[in-house]
This record gives sequence, C-alpha cells and structure tokens, in this order.
Amino acid sequence: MTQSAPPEESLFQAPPLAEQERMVEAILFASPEPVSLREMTGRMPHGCVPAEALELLRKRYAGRGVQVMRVGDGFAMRTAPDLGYLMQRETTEMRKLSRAAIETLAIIAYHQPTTRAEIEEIRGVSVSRGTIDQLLELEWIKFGRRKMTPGRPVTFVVTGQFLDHFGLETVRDLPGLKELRSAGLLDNRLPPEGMPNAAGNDPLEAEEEDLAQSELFEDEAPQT
Amino acid sequence: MTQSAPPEESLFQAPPLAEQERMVEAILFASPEPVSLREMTGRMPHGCVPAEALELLRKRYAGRGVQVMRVGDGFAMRTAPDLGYLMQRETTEMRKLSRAAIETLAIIAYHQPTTRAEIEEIRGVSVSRGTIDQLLELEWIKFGRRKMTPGRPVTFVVTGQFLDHFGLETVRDLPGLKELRSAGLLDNRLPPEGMPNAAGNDPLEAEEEDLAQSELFEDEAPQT
Amino acid sequence: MADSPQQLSLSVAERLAAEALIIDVDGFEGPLDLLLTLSRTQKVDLRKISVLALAQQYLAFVERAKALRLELAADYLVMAAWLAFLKSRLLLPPDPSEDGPSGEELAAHLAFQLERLQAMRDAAARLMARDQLGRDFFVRGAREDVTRVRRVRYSATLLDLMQGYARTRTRDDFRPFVMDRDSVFTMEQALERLRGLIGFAGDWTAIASYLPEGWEGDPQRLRSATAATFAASLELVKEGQLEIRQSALFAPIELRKKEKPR
Repeated sequence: MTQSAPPEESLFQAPPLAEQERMVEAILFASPEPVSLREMTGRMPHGCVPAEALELLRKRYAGRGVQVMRVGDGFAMRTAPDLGYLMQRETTEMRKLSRAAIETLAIIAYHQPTTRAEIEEIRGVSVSRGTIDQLLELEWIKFGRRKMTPGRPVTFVVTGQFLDHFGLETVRDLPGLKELRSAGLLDNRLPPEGMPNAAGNDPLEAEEEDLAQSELFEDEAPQT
Repeated sequence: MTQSAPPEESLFQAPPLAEQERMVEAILFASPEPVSLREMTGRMPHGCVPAEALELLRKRYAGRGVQVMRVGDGFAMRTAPDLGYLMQRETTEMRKLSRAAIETLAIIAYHQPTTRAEIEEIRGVSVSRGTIDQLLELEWIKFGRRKMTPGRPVTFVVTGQFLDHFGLETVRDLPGLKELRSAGLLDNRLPPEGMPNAAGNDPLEAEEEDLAQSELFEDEAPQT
Repeated sequence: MADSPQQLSLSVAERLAAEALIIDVDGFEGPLDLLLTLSRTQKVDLRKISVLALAQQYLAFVERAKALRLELAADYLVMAAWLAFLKSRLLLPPDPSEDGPSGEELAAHLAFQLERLQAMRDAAARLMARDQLGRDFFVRGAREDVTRVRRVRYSATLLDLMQGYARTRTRDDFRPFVMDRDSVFTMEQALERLRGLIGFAGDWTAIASYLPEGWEGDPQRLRSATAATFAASLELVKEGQLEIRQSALFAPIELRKKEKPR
C-alpha cells in the first residue's frame, strides 16, 4: 500500500538544476492559481527539488515585468504591480464592496480565526448575513475551525485567494499588523459585564449557522 | 488608432529600453490573445518602440521554460513545447479491489500454482477474464509453469510485488486456515477438501509448488 | 427645545455638526460608530479621549433626536441608558458595597472599543489601498488547461485477502449457478399433479383449488405454484384434455375436463 520511495527512484538521475528551473517556470506560468511546492514535486520528474529551482527563478524574475510571488503556501506568476496601467484592457470590473463588508473583511483578516460575535463586538453592530455571504462568495473568507468556547461557534479565516488578491505572502504581511498587535488592539478583550452588546446574540440564528457549518467543515479539513 | 508619430512624441522621453521590455513582458503575459506590435504601441507610453523591446524579450526567454512566440500577426508567451508533459495533474484514486478479484487473488496465493479451472472450482463461479487481467496488470499475479495435466493448462502464481504490497516475505507467511479460524475469520467448519494450510500441503502439488516458488524468488530478487 | 448648559458650551460649528449627525442617523452603523464620530469633535488621540464628555455628547444627541421625534433604533437607546449609568458611575464616588467593574474600568473598555474600531477602519483602508489582483497586477491572460490524468490505484489489505479466502473456503457447497429450488414449483411437477386431478374436474373449478398443498402461505411459493399450474393447464388445454376460461378481466381462471367428443 505505502510504497514510500520506490526503488527505481534512485536509478534516475534528477535533471540538472537549470532544467528544473525551466520546469518550475513552465508550471507556474501555466497555472492561474498558486502552485504549492508539493504539487510541483508531484508533477516534476523524480528527484527534483523544486524549492531550490524556485529560488533561482524568483531571483531571475526579480524586477521584471512578470514576477514570481509567494501566496500562502503556493507560488504564482503575476505582472508587476507598477505596470498595472498598461493593462486597462484586462482589468476586471469589481463589485464595490460595502463599508460593512470591507470592515468585516479587515476584522477577519487581522483577528482570525474570528467568530461572528467577535466581529459584531468590534463593529458594534450586528453583521448581516449578506455581508458574510458576499465575502464567502468572493472566496476571500472561509470557515475555520470551531472555537473551543461554549457553543463551539464557527470562525472565519481569510483564504489563499484573499492573499492572492491583495498580493500578500501570508497573513503576517498584513499592513500594520505588528503595530496593532503591540498596541493591544488585536487582543480579544471581553467587555465588562453589563455593557450593551451590539449584537443581540439570537440563539436561533446561532443554531442555524451551526447547521450550515457542519456541512462546510468536511471539505475544510485539509487546510492548515 | 494609428498614431503616426504625433508631434508631442518627441516632447516625452521614451522609457529606457529595459523598461519597455518589462512592459512588453507584462502585456504579453496578461493578454488572453496574442498581441500585435501595433496594439503594444497603442498601450505603451508615447515613444516606445515595442519591436525592439520584443526582440530583447525573445532573446531573454530563449531556451527558458516559457517562450515568446509569434502567433499570426501577434506575439504571445507560451510554455516551452518540450515541457508539455508537466502540464498534467495526476490524481491518484484509491479503489478497493472487487470481491471477485480479492477472492481470486487469495486462491492463487494460497494454492499457487493454480489454474483457472481450479480457481473456478474453489470459488464456485466462473472467473472473468477481466479479473485475471486486472490482477496481471497490477502485477500481483503472473503466469507460472503449465500444469502437467491433460491440456497442460497455464497456472498463476503471485509475484514479488504481491508480497511487497501485503508485507509478506514469502507466501508461506500467509496465515493458514487454522489461524484464520482462530482469528474468527472462518467458521468452525472444516473445508470440504484437504489443503487446509496456507501453502497447500498437498504432496502432489508440493513439488510443483517448489518449482514455481523458486521461479518466483528468482525474479523477485533484483527488486527490493 | 431647551438647550442644556452642556450644549451652550459647544461652538456653533459643533452644533451644526451635531444637527447633521441627527439628520444623518441612518448613515451610522450603530451606536459605536456614532460614538466614534462624536469623539472626533474632541480632536484628541483616541487614547486620551474623555469618555465622560463623550457620554454627555451622546446623551445630548439622543435627547435632540427625541425632541425632533426621530425614531432611534433600540440599540442607540440601550447605549444611551448604559452611558447614563456610566456617567453616574464616573461622577459619583465609588460605592464600596457595590461590586462589578468600576466606572473607570468601563470607561477604559469603551475607549478601547473605539480605538479598536478606528484601528480596524484604518486597517481596512490600508488593505483596500493595496495593489489588487485584476486591478493593479494580473494573472496570465491565456488559459492553459492542465489536463487531469486520473490514475487508479487499487488497494487491498492482507485482511481483505484473508477474509476473501476464508469466504471461498466456507461457502456451503460449490454449486455454480444453482438456484435455490426450495420455493420453485416446476411445470413438470404441476403437470403431473394436474393430470392426476383432472379426472375429477367435471365442473368449472377455479385454478386456485388445484394448487399443491403447503404452497399457499409463502408469497414466493404461491407465485411459483400458480405460474406453474397455469402453464401446465395451458399445456393440457393444448393437448385437448382441459378447457379453460376467465369470465372477466381479473376474474378467477377456471378449468374443467374436456368432454371426449363422442
């Protein structure tokens, strides 16, 4: 069953690094989505070490009109942002996001994994279903693991598409993240008792959400 | 569209050639269709000479994993044709072996070398060609020596890959009927005929089996 | 409406701004948003904000909205009630007999909330100001399809193998293509039975009464016996020994012995 490292593997000489670099180049070029090192390894001949080839490639493309970017745990080729003005033709019309959606997205990105109640706590208003739906539809957020707090509420996290869209390597690269953290503004400080809670935590709603959740959880598992 | 050298052109300093090359690179990368020189000129700042930049770019990509190619009266970037094989994503699907195949395989393992007629006799149903083919293809069984019985039927034996897959050193390691029974895998009923043990202790068969066995070991040796 | 002394201390511009706020009440995203907007009139670092002054501004706002008979959403009123409570806590000396957070603690948390909301707004703005995919930088335009090669791998464990073997070795007896005949009444059997019985069938008799004994209970057996008996009776009709009739659709099928032509 588990044929780890079939014996033939060592019989083949891994291609020279320059050739591996060409391969990584072709793979990244051809794929609109970021490709992980693992997938590269799977597609390249036995014995290839894409990480090394990728490093060469990144250097080669540094400062070019097309760049090799890291996106989450994958890599992708994208045009250099300073040349965006040449690309009016390719610009995709984006639906304007509401202020609520933008704020909600930022809160999820900076506080993730975060629950709906936490978002509501921060914004001081209840989050409409539509806002979350819109962000889910854009595939900028997805469900994360449940919180280990009473009621086991669902959480939201940002996706690889989010990182890709905003040209972020990881969520750690979110602008101002460090400063916000050191200022304690990302702490989850619970309000003292008696303070009005903006989000009337409707238990009915929570349950409904739970149901939707269990479905979504299944295919969420592999993500780390 | 045809801006035949507008007078302002000379007022602007055209970007350096290296910069123009970046622009051509980004335009070709982002465009879904091949781009003509004329279109490039239209999209690039005044004074640019895309033909020259393009020539530089073509040279830069010569021999790389991505190539700048002429397509009709336009230009496009394409993955190098020799790397086409990388553009396959292999998905491996695990499937359970059918019951018929498992039983056939088990009979071959326990009774090898065994003929098709013998398998059919034991299973009580005819063995489809597909089942045998599948096992041959998986390289879990192979043809053994012909039986010295009328018609000289071909026999089947298991292979080294079979032993590998099931983590056995030899077929003798297969648990015998007694063990199967004590493991609760077998009813407490004696099999109708002899051959209660793993490697069929039928004295008649024993000799032949040894032959088959040695055969098996021969070509098993090089791999592992 | 009578302006409170608090209001009098506000400049004309601030009062105009406050009027605008009221007109614009629908534009606020809840009480916290309103508080944040009000706090801007203090023109200080959010960390140095006077929560007390802010509470008073908010309460004044709500008072005016009431005077203008504006409908304020419940959460604005809840916040007003709470801020009134906070104000009293901040103004009165602490009562040692009362437990719960002090006025200062509550005020600090409110200030934190405002600061945090502001920080998230700034972060959101910075995020949206970033280069964005499809606007500032682009994916490759041409689609290149990655063909999917599906490889099937078969798996089987040693246990599968042993169970498979055990299965073959414990099968009752080896009967390829043997049907379970226990509940099959063959046409031969039916013929034999009918031949013996038709001698007594002078009158029309329902076919059901010719069914063998012990076959009526189990539906499978009944079906088999009925089919066989019917087929056998047709056979006998063909041989000229029986007559068969059915008076209506789904009516019982009846048989009788065919009289030998004289």
